[in-house]
Amino acid sequence: MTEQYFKSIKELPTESWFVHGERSCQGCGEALATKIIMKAIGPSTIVVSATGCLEIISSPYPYTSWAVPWAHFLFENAAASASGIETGLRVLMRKGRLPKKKINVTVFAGDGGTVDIGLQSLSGALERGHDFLYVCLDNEAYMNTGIQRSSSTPYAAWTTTSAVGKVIRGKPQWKKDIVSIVDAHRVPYIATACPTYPLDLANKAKRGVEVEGPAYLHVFCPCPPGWRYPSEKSILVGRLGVETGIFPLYEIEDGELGLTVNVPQRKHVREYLKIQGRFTHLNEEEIAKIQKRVDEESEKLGLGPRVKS
Amino acid sequence: MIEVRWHGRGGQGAVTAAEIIAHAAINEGKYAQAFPSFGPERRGAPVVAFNRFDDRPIWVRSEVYEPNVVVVLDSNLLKNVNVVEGLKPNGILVLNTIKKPEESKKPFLNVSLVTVNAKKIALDVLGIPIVNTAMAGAFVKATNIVKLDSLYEAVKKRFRGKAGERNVKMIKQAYEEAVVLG
Amino acid sequence: MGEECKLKDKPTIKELPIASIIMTPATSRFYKTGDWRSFRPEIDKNKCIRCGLCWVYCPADAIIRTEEGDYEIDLDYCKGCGVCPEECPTKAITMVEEAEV
Amino acid sequence: MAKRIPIEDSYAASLAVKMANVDVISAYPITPQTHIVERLSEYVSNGELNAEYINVESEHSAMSACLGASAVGARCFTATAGQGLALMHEVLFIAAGNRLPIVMTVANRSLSPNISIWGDQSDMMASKDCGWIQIYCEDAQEIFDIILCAYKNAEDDRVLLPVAVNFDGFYATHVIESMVVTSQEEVDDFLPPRKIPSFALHPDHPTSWGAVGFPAIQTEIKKQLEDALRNSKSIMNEVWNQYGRITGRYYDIFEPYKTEDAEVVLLLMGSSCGTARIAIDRLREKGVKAGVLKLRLFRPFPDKELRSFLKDYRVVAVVEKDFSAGGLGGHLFSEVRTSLYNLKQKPKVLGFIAGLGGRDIRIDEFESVAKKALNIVNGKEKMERDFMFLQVRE
Repeated sequence: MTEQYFKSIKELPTESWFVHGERSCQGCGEALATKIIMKAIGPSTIVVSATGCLEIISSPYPYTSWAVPWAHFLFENAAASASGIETGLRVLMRKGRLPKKKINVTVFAGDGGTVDIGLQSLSGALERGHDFLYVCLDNEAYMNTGIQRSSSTPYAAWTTTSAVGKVIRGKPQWKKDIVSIVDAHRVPYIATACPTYPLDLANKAKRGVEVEGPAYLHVFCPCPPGWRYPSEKSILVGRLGVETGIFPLYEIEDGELGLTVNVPQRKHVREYLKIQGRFTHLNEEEIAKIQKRVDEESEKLGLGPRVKS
Repeated sequence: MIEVRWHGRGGQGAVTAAEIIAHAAINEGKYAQAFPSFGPERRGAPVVAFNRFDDRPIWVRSEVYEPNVVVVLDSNLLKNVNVVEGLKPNGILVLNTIKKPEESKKPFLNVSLVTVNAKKIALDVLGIPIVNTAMAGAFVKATNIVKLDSLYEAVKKRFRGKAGERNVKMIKQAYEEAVVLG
Repeated sequence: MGEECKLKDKPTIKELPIASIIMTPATSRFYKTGDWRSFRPEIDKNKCIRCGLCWVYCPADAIIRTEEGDYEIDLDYCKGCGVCPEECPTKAITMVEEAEV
Repeated sequence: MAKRIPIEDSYAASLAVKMANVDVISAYPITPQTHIVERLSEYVSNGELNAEYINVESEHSAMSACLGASAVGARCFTATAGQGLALMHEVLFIAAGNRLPIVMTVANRSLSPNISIWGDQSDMMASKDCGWIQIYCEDAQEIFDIILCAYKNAEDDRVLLPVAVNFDGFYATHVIESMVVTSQEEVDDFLPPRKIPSFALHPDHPTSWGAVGFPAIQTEIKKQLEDALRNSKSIMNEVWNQYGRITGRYYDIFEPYKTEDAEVVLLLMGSSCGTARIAIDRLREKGVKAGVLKLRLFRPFPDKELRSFLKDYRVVAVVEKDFSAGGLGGHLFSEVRTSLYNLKQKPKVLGFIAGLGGRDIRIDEFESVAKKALNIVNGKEKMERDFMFLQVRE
């Protein structure tokens, strides 16, 4: 069970370190997740952003939405840059050139910057064991460039580069299981989270910076324009993702997996799929295929049975 | 300027021998270069290494095409490699061979030949047939480019402790046993 | 708001800081996203149970928690996404169309 | 005269980096630079150097880790060559644009295909526009001295730019020769620990790096970098002079050899300069008045200095180990010729491409280039274009 650093949402600080005036779309799940994570980990933090939506919306010169030191260098090198920051701070503190202080080195990257172009850099940093928190804000496509398919895009989803046509209907492949890839590095802390469950998210982020060594936080970030649903439904979409078992919330600490949000009775995936424009083309067969896969995965994780629909 | 080419096989230590002698020369206040043939040669493959020695700074950095001295660590190389290619008239060839000096002279009438049974020395002293430092001793006998003591110092710096002592012995023995035929 | 005046989106080369580093934190607070909005949320104080969900769920960080524990919409930044009325457990928030100027 | 020690060129680089007391080394192995970082790894493991060595998984990450470490104020080092530099390409721009005083050695190596571990200068030339200060060295002494000066220059408040210290792979990495070592006291005095800039990434003073460069500011951003690079030249001279006063070894943007009365000047960079000087000696023995101009600084390009030095000569033959595919010969040739173009009185500039992929350039080949250049300017010989490839088997 997650360490309860915050027992209710009211224990989260009023102050923000990812502040308003940022230019995300209305109802942006990514901006929301970032706001909550920053409240949880606080001001003694240095953030590295990979190229992506969050980076663009938070830094149109001369405006920055970061109340903590923040750097964007490139798309695929956020984990490597963070490795340098963490190492640099460590050696400067050891040599007495910087006062000793706990500084949370934290990466924010999208799914493209993590599971595709940034995977090598991430793997290297995890293997080397740097003390940092890597947050993947997964909105399941390249939203910054206009909704192109990434390897984190789910099966059958429409994107602008996994078009729905007569021959091919959306993305033919399943979503890449990045959490298992990260887990293969045997890092001390891994968690999945979703801003619909803010307390769970905040506690996991805090845990991520508290553990020594690399921590990985995979955050499910609904995206109104990319997933094609109205902006007010962002929280609901996240909730349905969790309640259907599409995106289970758990953590793996020192190799031990534990569910953090239990789903005693899973909803049918249709509940989740039907409210998103990116899935409206799905036929019964495709829905059944998704349901079958979710059932298998859920069983492995110990989620509850699916309600009959 | 004296230019030297070393012939050996990957793993025999030709490059190390060239390096040790360069170290000795520099520590005596001379100018010297040592460099390998540049490439990814693997263990066993024929390799070459080079030296240059001078009393003034050495500017040239191209390979050695017309050596004054050629050193051959493995006489089996003679079968396939023209080791005396480019060797200057009256140049010196230092050869590791089990043959008697006179027997080796025949194909090399136009050069000064120096021979030594370095393999035997290596087996005696080290117990393994690594001949490079012995050949460095023979090289010094043939050329007098550095003092033996400088070479001892350089080799002791390269191989610490007992290994250093044994290699000093190798050099000494090779220096004494090498035959200068002229 | 003296600080605001210093922020230039078209600095001269001399005004541009080294490596175009933004030397002041959180300057986006000077960029008001409130004018993105077509609908504005209004909180009915009588229905509000002060649960804080609107505050935590606001993606624009545009809901203020007052010292008294009340919640107020910060119209300077509210983008009008409609998440807060959707998630309010007592339906204390409604979206009202912005009047034409 | 200070005592010279025997040292491999690569280890001269490692020693300078160690004596510069770097904080972070981040590197990926690639021939022919590997000896440099192997030795540094030993220094760190033995506790001789109080630094962190980050074993990254690629050169892209090597430079990226340097970005992060340098942005918090650490003194950083990396080394690469050939494909490694090509893989770093986009990151190089970030280091320069973010004004991070990283020092990198480049053991210049040919670019694939075909795979070639051997030396030429096409790697750095393919990244010449990345905003880095770029210096080319000839031998161990120069590598050692220039690296120490590079940190001093890079970290100067008026500069804050990364420096690439180039030297030819193998020809200036795998050669054992001799050099004088500056004492650690002298180095410490000359190069104190890096001053952490006020805008470094630290929670005590939050700054935001790498904001979006809208069309309204990108021009100013780029021009600011260009100005900084241009200004670095005078500071570099200051640094070199200061180092010269300490060690007696003075460096300059270029180094002429027997050029006073020369009818032909060979202009080149890197390890072949010495070979060219020997060629000049031989030519002069034969009555040919030739000289060499060794260029040390390639970026910022010393166009003014070259104009004033070269304007009265008859012919300049640029010999270089790189070329711009489909372009106007070698990069150096192109820039030298462009620098002189608007002068009324100017030498003829000819380009010769040689030494690609580690092919040796012999003394007699430099002699031939000088003679050919003279023949051309004297109308005795013709070249199809103003530049040509040497050493091609037709």
